[in-house]
Amino acid sequence: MRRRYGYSIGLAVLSAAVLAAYAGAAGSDSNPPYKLVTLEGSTEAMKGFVLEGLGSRLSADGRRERTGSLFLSAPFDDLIQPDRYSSERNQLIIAHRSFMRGHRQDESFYRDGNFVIGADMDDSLSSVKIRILDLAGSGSKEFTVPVRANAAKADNPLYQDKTVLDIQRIENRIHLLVRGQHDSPGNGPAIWTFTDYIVDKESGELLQAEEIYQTVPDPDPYTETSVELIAEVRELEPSSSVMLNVKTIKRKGPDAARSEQDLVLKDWRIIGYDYASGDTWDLPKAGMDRLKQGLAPRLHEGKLYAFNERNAEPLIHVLDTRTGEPLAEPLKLDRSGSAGLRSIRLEKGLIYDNLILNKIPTVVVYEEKTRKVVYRGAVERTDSDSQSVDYQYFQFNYYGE
Amino acid sequence: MIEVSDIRKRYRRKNVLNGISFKAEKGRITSLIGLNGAGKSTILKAIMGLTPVDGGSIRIGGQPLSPEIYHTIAFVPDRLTLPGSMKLRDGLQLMSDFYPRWNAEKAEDLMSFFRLERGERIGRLSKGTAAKFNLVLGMAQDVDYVLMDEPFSGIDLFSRERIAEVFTSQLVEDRGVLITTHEIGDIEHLVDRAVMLDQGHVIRDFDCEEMRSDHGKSIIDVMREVYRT
Amino acid sequence: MAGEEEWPEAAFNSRDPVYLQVVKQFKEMIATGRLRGGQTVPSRRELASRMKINPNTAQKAYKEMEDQNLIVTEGNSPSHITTDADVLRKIRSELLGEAVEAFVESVRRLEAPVEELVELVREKYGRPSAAADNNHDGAGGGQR
Amino acid sequence: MKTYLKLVHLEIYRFRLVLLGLMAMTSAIQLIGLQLAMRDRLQAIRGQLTREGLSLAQYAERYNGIPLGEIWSHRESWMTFPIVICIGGIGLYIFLIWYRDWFGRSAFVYRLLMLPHSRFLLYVSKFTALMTFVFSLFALQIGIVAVQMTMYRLRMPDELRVPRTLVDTIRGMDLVLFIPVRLHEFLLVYGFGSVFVLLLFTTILMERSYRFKGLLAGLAYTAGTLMLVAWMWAQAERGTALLYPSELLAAAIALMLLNAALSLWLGRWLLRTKVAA
Repeated sequence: MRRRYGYSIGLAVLSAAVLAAYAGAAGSDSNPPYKLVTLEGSTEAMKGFVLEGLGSRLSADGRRERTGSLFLSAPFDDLIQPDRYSSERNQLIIAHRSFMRGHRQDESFYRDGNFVIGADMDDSLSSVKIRILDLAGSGSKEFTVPVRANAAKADNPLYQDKTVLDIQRIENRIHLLVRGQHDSPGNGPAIWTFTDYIVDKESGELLQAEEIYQTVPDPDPYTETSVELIAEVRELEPSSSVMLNVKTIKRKGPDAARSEQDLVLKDWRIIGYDYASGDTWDLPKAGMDRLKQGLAPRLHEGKLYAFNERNAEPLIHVLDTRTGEPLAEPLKLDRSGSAGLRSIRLEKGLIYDNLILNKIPTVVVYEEKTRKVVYRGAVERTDSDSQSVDYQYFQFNYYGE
Repeated sequence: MIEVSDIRKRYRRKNVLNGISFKAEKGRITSLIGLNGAGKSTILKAIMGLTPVDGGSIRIGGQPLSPEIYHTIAFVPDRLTLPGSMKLRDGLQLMSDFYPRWNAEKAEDLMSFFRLERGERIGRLSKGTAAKFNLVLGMAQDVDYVLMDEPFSGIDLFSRERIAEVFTSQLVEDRGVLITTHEIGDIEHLVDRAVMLDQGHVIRDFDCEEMRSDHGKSIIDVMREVYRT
Repeated sequence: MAGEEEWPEAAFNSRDPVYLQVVKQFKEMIATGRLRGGQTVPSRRELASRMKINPNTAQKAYKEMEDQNLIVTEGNSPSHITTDADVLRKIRSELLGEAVEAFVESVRRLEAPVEELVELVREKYGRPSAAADNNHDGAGGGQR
Repeated sequence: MKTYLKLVHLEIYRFRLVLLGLMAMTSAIQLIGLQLAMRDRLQAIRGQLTREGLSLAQYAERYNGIPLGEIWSHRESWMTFPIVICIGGIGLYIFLIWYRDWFGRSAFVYRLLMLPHSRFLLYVSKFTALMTFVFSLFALQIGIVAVQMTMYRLRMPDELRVPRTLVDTIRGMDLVLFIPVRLHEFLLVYGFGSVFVLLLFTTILMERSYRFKGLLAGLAYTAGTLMLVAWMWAQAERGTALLYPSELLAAAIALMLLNAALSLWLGRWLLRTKVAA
């Protein structure tokens, strides 16, 4: 019997053995050979944050997971992959699963102690659907608010794009910051319009549409105005105001590349807008001068933070959004081993600095007021055979509990 | 016994069998006689479950067709049913692997009776040798019934005689044998019962010895009467 | 017991019931003395394979012979030819009668006078015919 | 149970030469491929050393070593080409494992359909045999990578050598598409794959029972299932469906289990009542 069935038994047993060995190897490989080691302070501040790099996802509490090599099973994760913009929503997905069902990718969300509000521009770009979840437990409401084309341009519906950039709630009023973009006649550069649609939270009725700012197309074809929104860095958090970073840039020549050297900054304004009062203001010259040294302005908890992430030793300035005057001493961060690969995050009273410190990917967390380091952690290799971490940049993002 | 009652079968818009009924008792040799295309093979294949029937029923030993029932029945089809690449030795091995009632001694006797070479490849057997090997596969099972489809067609004279001898040996004793043929010559005096088919109908079903004693007619005589017109 | 070679490979005609032809063969062997009274006869299965007939036919032949008291089966010991002299004698005369009757039938149509027939028979019968010789040798050689 | 195993052996035994052929071809091409890739890379580096007057150590310092996974560069097709051939071969044999019984010189299907055992064993044993071929090739591939790692260890100069585990090596190559290194990727790929084999098996039996109409119905159903799963995958990818991605996955798995059960049940019924020799 043995000899005759030898062929099949041999094939099956051999294959099974190799597969078992491979399964063992792959099993022990499921933990990446890296971990985030706490060097100083407590991991409390690092809850929900992850460092991702070299195919691994590390958390301060020691959890480590492989990422990558997923193809067919890649999309089947309820949480949004950690990124700088929308992975905050993972908290909403975890906390309010049914409210978020089917709305993970809505354009904007807002959350405060009492309500979670989501808004999404309708495909026809003519209305915004607002959804309000009352955390006091009385269920959720839904309104549809008409978003009319810009009055002046209503007659020629050239290509239009509208997006809800920010949602704020002030008592019973919901503010929707909507950016409209449509081509100017005679195909000059596009015209950007920022409008605050004010909706009554109870009735869902559109009370007012306040136009905050609109770009004026420049006759010179090589001059463009770019407007970037400076909103509260933490997408969900309330913020009483929002700012616009308006730059008018002239390109040197027709075929000039878009890289920086070929662009000349003709005019640079930072416009603030206060949701409650509706008034707008320009950041005074003093504030602008402080920003001149290539700092990127960020809005956080009503204060303007300015720093340059690509600087080896960035200085974080905290300025008043109206006067541009410094509100506190600038915070000097450690010198990074490799300039340019760094990400700074502003959280409730904390500043997260993800940098390459002495060749090692490191996260340092400062308490803003006291400037004290509340946490310092670095990535370490747990297996000398695996790839070294020196100068390896790890992405630092929020992922959710 | 094998009981075929009113089986029907249409195949490509032709009524191959329309209402065939007959019995093949255990311990007797029954022959299905009919000209080519009379549906003889189809009946055997239906009994063996190889082709489903459109109507009627088949019972073996009172039981409906089921995998277990095929322990008690062997089929010697009119073609070889093992891959040509196999050697005879492998063929015997396969039979003993899958047929619980495979009788290895009987197989040995039959192999020597038919003087077959175990090392030969099935694909290279002559028609006569292949038919003999087919018989070995069928007859070396301790079963109650043996179905044979045209065991003599296209076989040389000497092989025919050898094959006919099998019917007289104890291999056939108290087993039900159902054999189809369209030339009855070789086994005229071996057959107990004859069932004659034409155009998918049973037109004659008689005990051969009674036919001889009552009417003095041989099976061939009856065939001449029936198929002449 | 009749040796292996006594059982000729019968050439059966296909119109008379095979089992009756087997019985007739037995009678001929008894009549010719090749089978003696009391001699045991082969089992049903052996007879079938030697005479190349279907076991059922052999079974039927033995049943017929029992009915005609040609063979006797006591308990489950093998059957044997009867020792009843009358039965044996009757077989001989029966066979001779049948043969002569068939002969008479076939020559009747020729309307030959009886004396001529008797003369012819004496002549033929006195000298063993070539066929008979063949049959004798054949029988010996025929059996394997 | 013994009959089932013997049937599996029979099916494996009948395919053994083709399987050995595929294995030999894969091993030869992949091992030679690595040999060539290493030779080219080392030649290129040596050329660079002489041009820039660097020592190997200096080169290693500046460009650090080259792990096995990255040696392939443009030659990686030497790895994937044999795999595609094997997939094609096994894919074809999904049909041949059935049709060879019907259309071979001998009507082996008579013998199989007449076996005094439930015919469902034919279905299951052919499926098991086919899966054995798939996983034996899978195992062979892992064996080859192991051999390649030793070749790499022997051939690459110490300065350039970057030690990597087997799983890491596979992860770094296109091979990871075929040899998953993550458990649920493996389960999904090979799980869904085997359900499609079942669907195709039943399609074949549909053809055997209802001729062209059956084939059409079977293929339509299989294609429909494929599109449905692809749609679910796309919905999960977009992430805006009413069902969460994990729920879509659960639905897809449920669908596949249902399809497996349906295929097995229908296949069994067809074999029992409809399939003819």
